[in-house]
Amino acid sequence: MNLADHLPALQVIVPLMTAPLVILLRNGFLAWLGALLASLASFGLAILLTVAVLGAGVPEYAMGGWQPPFGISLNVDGLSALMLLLVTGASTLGLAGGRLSLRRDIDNRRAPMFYGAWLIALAGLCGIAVAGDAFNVFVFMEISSLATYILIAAGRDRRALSAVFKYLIIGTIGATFYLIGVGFIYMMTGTLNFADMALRLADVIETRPIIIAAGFITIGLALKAAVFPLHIWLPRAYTYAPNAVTVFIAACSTKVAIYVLLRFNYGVFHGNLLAHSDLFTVFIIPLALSGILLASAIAIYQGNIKKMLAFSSVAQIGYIALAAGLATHAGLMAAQLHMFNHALAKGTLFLCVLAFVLTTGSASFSNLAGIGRRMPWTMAAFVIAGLSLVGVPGTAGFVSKWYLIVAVMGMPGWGVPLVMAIILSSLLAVVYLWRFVELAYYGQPPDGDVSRMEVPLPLRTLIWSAALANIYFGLVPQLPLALAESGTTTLLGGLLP
Amino acid sequence: MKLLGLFNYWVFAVLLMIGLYALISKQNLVKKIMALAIFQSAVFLFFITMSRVDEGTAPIIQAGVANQIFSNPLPQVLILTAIVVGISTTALGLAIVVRLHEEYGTVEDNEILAMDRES
Amino acid sequence: MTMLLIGVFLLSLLVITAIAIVRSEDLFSAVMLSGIFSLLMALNFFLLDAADVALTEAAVGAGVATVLLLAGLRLIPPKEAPGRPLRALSVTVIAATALLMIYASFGQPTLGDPLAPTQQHIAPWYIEKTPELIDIPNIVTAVLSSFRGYDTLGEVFVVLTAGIGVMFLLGGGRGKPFSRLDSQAEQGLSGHLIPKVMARLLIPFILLFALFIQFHGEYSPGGGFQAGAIFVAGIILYSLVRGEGLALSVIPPRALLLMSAGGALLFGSVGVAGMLMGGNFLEYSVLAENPVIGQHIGIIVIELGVGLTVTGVLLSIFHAFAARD
Amino acid sequence: MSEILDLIAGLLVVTGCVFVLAGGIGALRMPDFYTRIHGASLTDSLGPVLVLGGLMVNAGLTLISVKLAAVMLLLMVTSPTATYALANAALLAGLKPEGVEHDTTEPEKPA
Repeated sequence: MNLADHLPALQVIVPLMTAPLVILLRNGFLAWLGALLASLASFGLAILLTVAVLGAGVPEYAMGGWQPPFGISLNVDGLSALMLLLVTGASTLGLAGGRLSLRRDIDNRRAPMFYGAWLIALAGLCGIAVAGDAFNVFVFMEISSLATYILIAAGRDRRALSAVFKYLIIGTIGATFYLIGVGFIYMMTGTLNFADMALRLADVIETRPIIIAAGFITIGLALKAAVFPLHIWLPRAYTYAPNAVTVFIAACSTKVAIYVLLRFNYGVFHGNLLAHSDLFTVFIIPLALSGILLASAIAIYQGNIKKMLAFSSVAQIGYIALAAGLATHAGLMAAQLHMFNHALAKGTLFLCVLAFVLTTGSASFSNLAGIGRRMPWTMAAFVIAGLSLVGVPGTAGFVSKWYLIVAVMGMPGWGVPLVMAIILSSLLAVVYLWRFVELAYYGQPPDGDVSRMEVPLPLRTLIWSAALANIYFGLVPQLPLALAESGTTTLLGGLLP
Repeated sequence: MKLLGLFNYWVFAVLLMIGLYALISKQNLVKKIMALAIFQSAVFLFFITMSRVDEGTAPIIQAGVANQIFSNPLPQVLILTAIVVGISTTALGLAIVVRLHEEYGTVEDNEILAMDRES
Repeated sequence: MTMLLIGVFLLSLLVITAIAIVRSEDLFSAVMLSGIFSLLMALNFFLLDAADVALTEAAVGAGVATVLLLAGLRLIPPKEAPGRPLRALSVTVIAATALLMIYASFGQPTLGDPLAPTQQHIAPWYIEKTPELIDIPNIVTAVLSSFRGYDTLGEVFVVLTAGIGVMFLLGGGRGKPFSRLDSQAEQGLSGHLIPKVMARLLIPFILLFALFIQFHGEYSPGGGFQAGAIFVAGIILYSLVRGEGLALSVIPPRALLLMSAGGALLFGSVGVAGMLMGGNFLEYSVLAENPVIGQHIGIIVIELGVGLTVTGVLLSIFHAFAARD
Repeated sequence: MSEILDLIAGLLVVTGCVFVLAGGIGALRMPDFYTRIHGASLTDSLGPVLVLGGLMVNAGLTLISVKLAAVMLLLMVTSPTATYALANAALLAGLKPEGVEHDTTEPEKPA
């Protein structure tokens, strides 16, 4: 076997195996460096995998040499590659941009533990994205969740602790619901491998346990993905986490749950879904719609920039759920594109917030007044990412909104009202972003000081490259489009050829 | 007979809901952690019930005994892993509760929430 | 039939205990009841022919979890604030869900049905092929450490993550909070003759039993995880009777951290070794000339890794709680 | 011969069960903590020892008997210690036995 065949396994092993080494270090800087290198390496691996997926495809990887369904397999397709790019990219962005901010938040003595947990979270999320086995997904979901709790609990505000406890309870309920669902499926099929499951489910698809299983899995993963109204853990967790952690988890952790949801509902339950696609749509679309509208409206009333962006995330998850709920080719394309583009925009926005907090020390609106005049470079990047979030032509956000509207228009009877809802919520996004932008450019700084105070050049470069990526993928969206196309094909065709 | 054969699954459902009820209604955070443990134990029972076979024994091959019937090893393996996951969650949750008590001086959810609102 | 009735009896006790845990306002008694709950659960598992799981549940649920909760309760008030009355809405929703699940159960195979789908697919393959491919008597160990070894790797990392989390939150693992080793509270029960003598008598046997469980796991119920939990029980008993300080001087925190990380690395390096020798990740067959021998080597080494990590992490967690005040 | 052995085994097991039951009733019905643990200690000392003894008679001279003997030995060592620790902890916590007028029961202080 040559190295290229091992890529799916290496994607998980590299961060996972670096973590124990990192916690043994005694120096915060070395631990950070180790984590960054491992994260960069896995970003590199994700790129290699993407190239392979778009080329000849990635062969199934049998862990331990045991062929599935007896052993655990790793499968990488377009959708997995998209997730891997998101996860490793967000982690690298957070680590590289977060050095200064994390040095303030975490004392040197505990830093190795923190970076160890970061790598484990990264490995867990990658593990979910490549897994081809339902129980293996549960194990890696728990790895990433436990590690994420640690990362959030590292926030300096004591409210980080109460937020993370709530997240822990809800996250565990979600994971346990998922496990129950997997149990019911196992009971009726005797297998845990996704492909094998889809094959064997065909005979028992209409039995009661399977319908219950679909319910448990959907609710459990919706809890993890913070689909409205199950989002109550998300805003506080994002707000009080250390800023660099917010960059990482806001960009990818909920999307990985949505990824598993797509895998299950389309890859495994597709037989059920085809017979009941109306039911599924009717169930998910009202939730998604109320999420899009209400969460955007709530975001307008926030006085803390991180909390505002967190509510905006809930709204964006609504878009993804809406697109996925349509159960059509165009809808799935839109869902995947929006996952990618939203992660890009949110990552950039939170990175800018990190820079703001680094210089002013707080994320509340009152403290950030006039920041646009003091930090013009960072603020400009913030505006670009904000435009992408709204969906202005020329940015990445436009591409996915366009696909979303095309997909929604394809819905007989519902098209026009849904399009109006999407446009309304985009306008709401303009409102809440404008509130901040206005304050940043025209507000009076709390101490009246308007002198320049930019963050150091490396961080500014990073912020700007992230912002430019938003424009790049808006003008040249071939890569995410190709991956989404490949992912949609596998999803709609089941995991089978 | 058929009904008794489903009794395990009913106990699973009841335990699961007792755990969930306590998770929702109890304010004490330690109690919430215990409720989470009950909640997860119910799932363990569910899986292990699936693994049992009539006339079977634990899946350990004994030398010299032929034609044994074994219970299904796979759910047992899954639950071994899940038990470990459960205790890990308990430990981490408890550590968070201890820290919360140090910061807020209470472990009642509603009091903590009230303090959060004030600040 | 008798077994079925015993099962029904034990399961009913389980439900009663669960209700008692939820209703009890004194957290100490709730912890004790949780211990009883776990023991009953272990009995049920044993009755359902899951010896390995029963052993684990008894060691972990009744042992480690109880000790952890007690260590936690030392730091927080053991009384629950007076509760609010039952809320009609949540009770209704939950009762409805329970009824729904009971309704669903009528579509399920009954307990012990040999024709259930679970008994037809995959599991028979494991039972049939284990003697030939892996050649160890305990099929559960074979599946756990070889066929689904990747899950077990994940499990080790879950434990490690919990350890990292507790050390991160409670500041353990670096030896600093353990400096007040000679204070009164750290003395434990060392003045009490009877527990002291008994503990001295028992600890060597407990440790010996842990080693037996560790290295005999291929032949009888047991394995790295259970062994680690029992080993930790021995050390915790020691620190209860002889005081935290003395127990820590036996295994310093830094060594615990090394153990935790080392075990995980050992497990991973077996996997990487398989990769380097031309197989897939965690493929033990390539570790020796004879694939079956290779499997044996792989399983023994990874079980050792699991045992090391579990011991290291659980002890670190216990010490982190015990050293806090 | 085997009938007699079976009879002895059965008798031992039944007697053990009676003790366990008595212990359970005692733990429920006794008036205060100390008398209660006195009752409860029956359930984990005499009761199981008799039951295990009966099982050993039933098993005869086999490896199973040796294992049962090990379990019995362990129980005989640990359960009285546990009862002692429990009673001592209650005394240290300041719980007075019922009906004791003047304080004659000083808890064993750490030396």
